[in-house]
Amino acid sequence: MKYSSQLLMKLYRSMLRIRLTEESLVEPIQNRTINCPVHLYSGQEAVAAGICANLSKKDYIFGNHRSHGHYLAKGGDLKEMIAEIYCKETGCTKGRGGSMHLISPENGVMGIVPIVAGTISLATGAAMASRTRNDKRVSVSFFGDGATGEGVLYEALNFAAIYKLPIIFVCENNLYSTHMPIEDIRTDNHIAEIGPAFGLKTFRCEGNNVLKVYEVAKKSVEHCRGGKGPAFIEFLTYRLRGHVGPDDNIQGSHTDIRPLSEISKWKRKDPVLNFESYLLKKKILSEKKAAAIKDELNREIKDAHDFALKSSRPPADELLNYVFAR
Amino acid sequence: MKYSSQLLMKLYRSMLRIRLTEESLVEPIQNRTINCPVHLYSGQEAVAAGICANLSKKDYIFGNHRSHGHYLAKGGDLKEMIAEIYCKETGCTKGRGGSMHLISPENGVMGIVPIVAGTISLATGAAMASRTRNDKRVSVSFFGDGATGEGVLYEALNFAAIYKLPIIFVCENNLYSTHMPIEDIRTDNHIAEIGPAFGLKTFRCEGNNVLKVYEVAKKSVEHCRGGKGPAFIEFLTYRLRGHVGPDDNIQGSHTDIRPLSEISKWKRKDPVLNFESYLLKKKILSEKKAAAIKDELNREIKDAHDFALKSSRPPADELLNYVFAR
Amino acid sequence: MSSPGKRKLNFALAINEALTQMLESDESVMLIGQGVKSPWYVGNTCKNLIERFGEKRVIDTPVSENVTTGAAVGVAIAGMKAIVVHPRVDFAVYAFDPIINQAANWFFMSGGRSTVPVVFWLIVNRGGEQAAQHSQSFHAFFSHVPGLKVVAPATAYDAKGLMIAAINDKNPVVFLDERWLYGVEDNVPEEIYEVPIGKGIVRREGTDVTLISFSWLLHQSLKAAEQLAQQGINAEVIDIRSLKPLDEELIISSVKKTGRVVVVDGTWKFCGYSSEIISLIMENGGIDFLKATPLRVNLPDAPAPASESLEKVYYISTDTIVNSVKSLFSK
Amino acid sequence: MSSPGKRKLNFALAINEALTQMLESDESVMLIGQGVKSPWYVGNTCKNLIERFGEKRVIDTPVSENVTTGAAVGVAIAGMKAIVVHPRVDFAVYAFDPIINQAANWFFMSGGRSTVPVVFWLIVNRGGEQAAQHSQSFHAFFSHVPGLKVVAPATAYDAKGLMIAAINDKNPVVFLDERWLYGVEDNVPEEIYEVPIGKGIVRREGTDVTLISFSWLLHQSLKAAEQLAQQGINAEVIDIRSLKPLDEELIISSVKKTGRVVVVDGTWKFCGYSSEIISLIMENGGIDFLKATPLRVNLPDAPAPASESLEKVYYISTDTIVNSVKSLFSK
Ligand SMILES: Cc1ncc(C[n+]2csc(CCOP(=O)(O)OP(=O)(O)O)c2C)c(N)n1
Ligand SMILES: Cc1ncc(C[n+]2csc(CCOP(=O)(O)OP(=O)(O)O)c2C)c(N)n1
Ligand SMILES: [Mg+2]
Ligand SMILES: [Mg+2]
Repeated sequence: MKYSSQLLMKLYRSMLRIRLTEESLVEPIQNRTINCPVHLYSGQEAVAAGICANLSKKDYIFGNHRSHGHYLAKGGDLKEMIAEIYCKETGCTKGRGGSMHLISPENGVMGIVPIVAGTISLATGAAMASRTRNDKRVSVSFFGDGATGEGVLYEALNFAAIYKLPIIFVCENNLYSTHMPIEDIRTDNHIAEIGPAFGLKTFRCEGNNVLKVYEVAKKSVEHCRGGKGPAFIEFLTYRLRGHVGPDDNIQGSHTDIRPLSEISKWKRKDPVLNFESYLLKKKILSEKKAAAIKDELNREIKDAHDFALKSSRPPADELLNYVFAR
Repeated sequence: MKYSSQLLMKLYRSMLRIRLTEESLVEPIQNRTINCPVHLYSGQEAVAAGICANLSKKDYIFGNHRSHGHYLAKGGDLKEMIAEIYCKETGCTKGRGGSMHLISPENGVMGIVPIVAGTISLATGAAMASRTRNDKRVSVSFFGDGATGEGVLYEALNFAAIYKLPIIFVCENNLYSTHMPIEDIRTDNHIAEIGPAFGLKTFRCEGNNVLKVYEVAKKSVEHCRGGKGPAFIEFLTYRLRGHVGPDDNIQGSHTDIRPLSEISKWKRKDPVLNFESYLLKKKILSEKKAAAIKDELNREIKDAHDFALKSSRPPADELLNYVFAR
Repeated sequence: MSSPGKRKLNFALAINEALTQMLESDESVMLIGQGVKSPWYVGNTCKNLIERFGEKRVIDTPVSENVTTGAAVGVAIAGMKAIVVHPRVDFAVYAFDPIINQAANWFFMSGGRSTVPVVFWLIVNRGGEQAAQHSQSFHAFFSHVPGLKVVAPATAYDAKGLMIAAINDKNPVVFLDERWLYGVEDNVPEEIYEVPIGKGIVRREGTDVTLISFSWLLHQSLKAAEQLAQQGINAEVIDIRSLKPLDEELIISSVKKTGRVVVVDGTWKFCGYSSEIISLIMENGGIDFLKATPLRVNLPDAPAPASESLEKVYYISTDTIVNSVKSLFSK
Repeated sequence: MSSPGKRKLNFALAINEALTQMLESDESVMLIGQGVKSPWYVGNTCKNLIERFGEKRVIDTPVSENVTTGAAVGVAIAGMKAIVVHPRVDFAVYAFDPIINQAANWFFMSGGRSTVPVVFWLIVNRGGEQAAQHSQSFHAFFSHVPGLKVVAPATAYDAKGLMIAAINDKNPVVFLDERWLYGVEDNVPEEIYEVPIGKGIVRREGTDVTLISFSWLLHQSLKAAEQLAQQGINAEVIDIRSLKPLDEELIISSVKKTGRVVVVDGTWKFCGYSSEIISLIMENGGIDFLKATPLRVNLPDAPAPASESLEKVYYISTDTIVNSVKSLFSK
C-alpha cells in the first residue's frame, strides 16, 4: 500500500497527541489533583489512530474504561476530556462521569462507559439503526481481551452476522485483564478464532504498527460500508502502564503482576517511537519538525489542563439535573 | 466398533421407552387433563439414550424445557415424572414445577428448568465440584440450538476449557428454536465450530443414529473422565412434534412454521423406528420380542398415568413449604 | 367504521394498533424482540407488523436477550426510537445490564448529552402451571432504579395510550403488561393519543376506603369494590398505571378523603411496590388522616408454583381483597 | 496473642479470617470470583487464600460474571458450599439469571429436593468518583425476591459471624458489604462463630426515637445519636444486619417504645429497603403507637455522580440524619 505523507503525518500526530495527553495525566494523578480512576492508553495508540483514520465524523464509536485514545482519535474535544478527568462541570459528561465516561455525539463518540463489554451491544444497536436508515455509517466497538470473557460479546457477534450489520468489533488484546494474564483467562491467545465461528470477516493483526492497523481497518470499513456485514479484528498490543493509574504493575512491586522483561520487550515495540523513527528514516519527518509538533501538542495539552483546573466542579444543587430528559 | 446385543437392546429399550412415554402424553394434553406446558422429545431419543448409556448413576446431567428424554435415559423414575407432568404432589418436584422442572438427584439428574441456557453454567459448576473433589464424575449439559444464542454458553465453554472441567456440552440441533428456523438465528448451521474456538474437544454428529451418538459420547466421556478437559458435541436431529404440545407446527396451520416435506423427510430418519429395523434385520430383535417389549413398556407407562391420576395435587396449605431449606 | 371514542378493542389489539400507528407515522420507530413474527409467541400484539413494515424495522431475534436489549438501547442512542419486547419478563433478567447499568444511567452518565428513547416492553405471565421461572414480576425493582420510567396499564385504552407515550418519551420506559389482560376490552379511539406518564386515575369514586392498584388486579379491585358496596362499604379505586413517576397527589388526596387504604399489588410483598405507597402516605401526614392501619395485599413471599391447586392460593382473588378491606371496618 | 474476645481486627481481615477458617475446617467449601488472587482487587479479604488452599478450591476467574456465578450455584447443587465474590455489585447484574431465576427459585422448584448453599458476596462501592456504574446497591431487590436471604454487616464481628453463618446456611445468601467498612475495627473472637441470620441488634439504647440502619450508615447513625444526645434527644439505634429474614420483633418493640422512627438506608428511596420497614411498622399497629411521622433517609433518586462536589451531597451525612431526627421533635 502507498501512503501520502499527509496521511502518515496525520497518523503520527494522532498517536503522539494521545501519548502526550496520557503521560500528562501521570503527575496530577500522583499528586491527587485527579482522583477518579484513570486507565491510561499509552502503548495502544496505533489501534485508535489507525482505526479512526478510516472513519468519518458521522461514523460511530463506542468504548470502555480505557478509551481516552479512542475519543481523541475520533475527534473528541481535548479540553472537554481533560476537564472530565478532573470531574469538572466543563467536562464532556459535565463531571458526572469522570475518565471512564466520555462522549462526543457530534463527533460520533457515542458512548464510553466502564462496565466491561457493556457497550458492545449498544454499538451493535447503533449499527442496526444505520442498517435500517441505510445511512452508510460504520460503527466500531472497542473492547479489551478481558471483554472476551463476557457472553454478550458472542451474542453480539452472532447478531451482527445474522443481520449483516455495519460494525467492526475491535478487540485490543493487550495480554492482561486487570491482574489476569491472558493465559489465565483463555486456553490460548488466539481470540480471533471466534470471528469465523460466527461468520464474521476476521483479521488478526499486530497492534503496535499503525500502518498494519490502518490497512486492516481500511479493509474492514470497506467491507462494512459495502453492506457485506460485520468484521472482527484482534489487535496484539500492550499497555505500557499497569491496569489503573500510572502504576506499572511490575512483578515484585505492590501490584505484583507483570515481568519486567515483558514490559521491556514491549517498550521496544512502542508504536509511537517506532513510527517516529520510521518517519525520520524515510525523511517524511525531521527532528526539528518532530520537536515542533511536540511543542505544539504539549501547549495544547497544557492549555487543556489549565482550562480544567480553572473550571469549577458541578454545583451541588444541580445533582438531579440529568436523571430524566425532558 | 463392536456392540454386545445387550447394549444394543438397552439402547433400543431406552429410546422406545422415551418415545412411548412422550406419545402417551398427547391425549391427556389434548383433552386438557395435563395443563402445564409440555415439550415433547419425540424424534431426539437417540441423543439422550446414546449419551446416558455412557454415564454411570453418579454422573450428573442438567437439562432444559425439553428434557423428559434426558431424565428417563439417566434413570429418573417414570411414575414421578408423569405425576409431575400432571402437577401432582407425588411428582418428582412435588407439583411445584411441572413438565419443565424434573429432578432426580439420586440418579444424577441434577436440574432441569426452562430458562434457555440457564442450566449450562450450573452444569459447569457441578463439573467444577467434581474437579475439586476429584470424584471422577462427568457432567453433561443438554441444550438446544436455540441456547447457542445465549452468551452464557460461551462463557461456560471458555470457563470449562480453562479449568479442564469434566463436562460435555451437548447441543441438540433440531433446526428450530420455537418458531425460528436455524437459518434465521445463525449465519450457518455449523454450531460445532464454536467448540475449537474455545479449545474444546469437539464433535459434530448425526443425532438420529443411536450408535453414532453412542460412539461420540463414549469418546467424550473418556476424554472428560481422563482429566483432559471438556468436550462439545453438536447433534443434528429433529423434533417430530412442534415446539410445545403435540401440535406439529406445519406450514399452513395456525402454528405456521415447518414445511410438511421437511417433517416427512425427518420422519424417514426416525431414530427409534430405524434402529428397530436395524435390530430386526440383524436378528438381534424379533417382531415378537419387539411387541412384547412394547407391551411391557406401555403397561409401565399406563401404570404411571394411573398413579398420577390417582395422586392428589399439592395441598393448598403447603404453598410455603419449600421457600427456604431448614 | 365505528364512531370515535366508541370503538371497542381488546388490550392486545390496542397494543398492536399503537405499534402499527407509531411505525406508520414515525419512520424512526423500530420494534425488536423474540417472537414478533411468530404466530403465537407474543399473542396477537405484533400481528402483521413485519409484513407491513419489513424486516429492517421489525426484527425477530435469536434467543439472545442481552444483545437484543442492548441493541435496542443502541438504536435509541443512535437517534431512533426503539421498542424491545420480551415475551416473559423472566427472560429479560439476562438483559439487566443494558436495562439497569446502561439505559437507566445513560442520560445522567452522559451529563445530559445523550438520550435513550427506548421502551422495554416486558410481558408478565401468571398461572398456566408455568411455575417459578415464567411467572415473576419485577415492578418494584424497575421502579427502584433511578432513570427508568415504569408504566403498567390495565385497560385497552391505557395500553394504547401508554405505549404511544412510552415510545415518544425521551427516556427509557419499562412497559409492563400481563397476558391475563390481553382479552380485556374497552373503548379505544382510533387516532394516535397519549396517556400521560406520571398520571394515575380514579376508576371508581368512593368515600370509605381507597383501593390502590394497577394492571390485572385493578379489575379484581373494581369487582371487590362492587361487592363491598353491597355490604355498605363505598370504596374508591385508583389505577396507578404510571408506577414511576408516581402520581403522588392523586393518592394522597384520595386517602386523605377516605382515611383508609388497601394497596392491591400483584407482586411480592417484601420491599415491594405497595410498600412505597404506604411509606409515601405516611410521609405525607398519614399519621394525621389515617383512620385505620394501611394494608398491603400481595403475593405470598414464595416463588410461583406450578400446580393449579397452589396457583389458586398463590394468586390474589377478589375475596382476599374484600376481606382485607372489611378487616379495616371490623374493629 | 490477645485474650479471647479482646482481639481487634478490621472488617476486611475479619472476612479473610472467616474464609480462611471455613476453607480450613470444611473441605466442601470453595471460593470463586474475580480478583481472589489479585494483590489489590478485593482489598485484603482474600489474602493468602489461594496460596493456602490451592487453585482448585480458590478460583480466580475471567471477566465472566454470569458463568462464574452460575458455576458457584452448580458447585452448591453438587453438594459443596460455594462463595462467589463480585468486587462490585454492579458487575453482578450480568449474573442475575443464576441469582434470581436459578438460585432463589431452586429449592422451591425442585419441590424441596435440592438445596443451594451458596453465598453471593457482592461488594458495594461508594464514592471515589467512580460514578453510576460502580456505585449502585440493590439491597431492596435482593430482599424482594423470595428464596434469597440477605445480610449486610456493619462491624468486623458481624462480618466474620455472618459470613460463616451464610456459608453454613443451606440457602442462597446474599452477603452485601461496602468498601468503606473495610477499615472498621472491633473485637473479633479468634474461633469460628456464627451471627444468626434473621436477628438484628440494638447498638445503642434510647427512649425518644428509633434509628434503624445497616451497613456503613450504622456508624453514621451512631454518630448522629451522640450528637442528638447532646441536644437532649435520646436515640435508640438498631442495626438490622439481616435484611431478610428481618427481625421484625426487634423493630416493632423498639418503635413501640420510642414512638418515633427514622430509617437510615444508604440506597435509593423509591421502592427501597426503608419503605419495607415503614410498611411493616404500620401493619403492626404503627397508627396506634407512632407519635410522629415515620421518616426515611435515603440516597436521592439519581444515579451516582462522579465529581466529588456532587458525591458530597449525594451520600448521606451525619448531619442529614441529625436534622431528619430533629424535624420530628420540632413541631
Ligand atoms: C462487568 C464488569 N466486570 C468487571 C469489571 C472490572 N474491570 C474493569 S477493567 C477490567 C479488565 C478489562 O480488561 P480488558 O478488557 O482486557 O481491558 P484492558 O484494561 O486490558 O484495556 C475489569 C475486570 C468491570 N468494569 N465490569
Ligand atoms: C431465557 C429464555 N428466553 C426465551 C425462552 C422461551 N423459549 C422456550 S424454549 C425456547 C427455544 C428453545 O429452542 P432450542 O434451545 O433449540 O430447544 P428446542 O425447543 O428446539 O428443543 C425459547 C426461546 C426461555 N424459556 N428462556
Ligand atoms: Mg486487556
Ligand atoms: Mg431447537
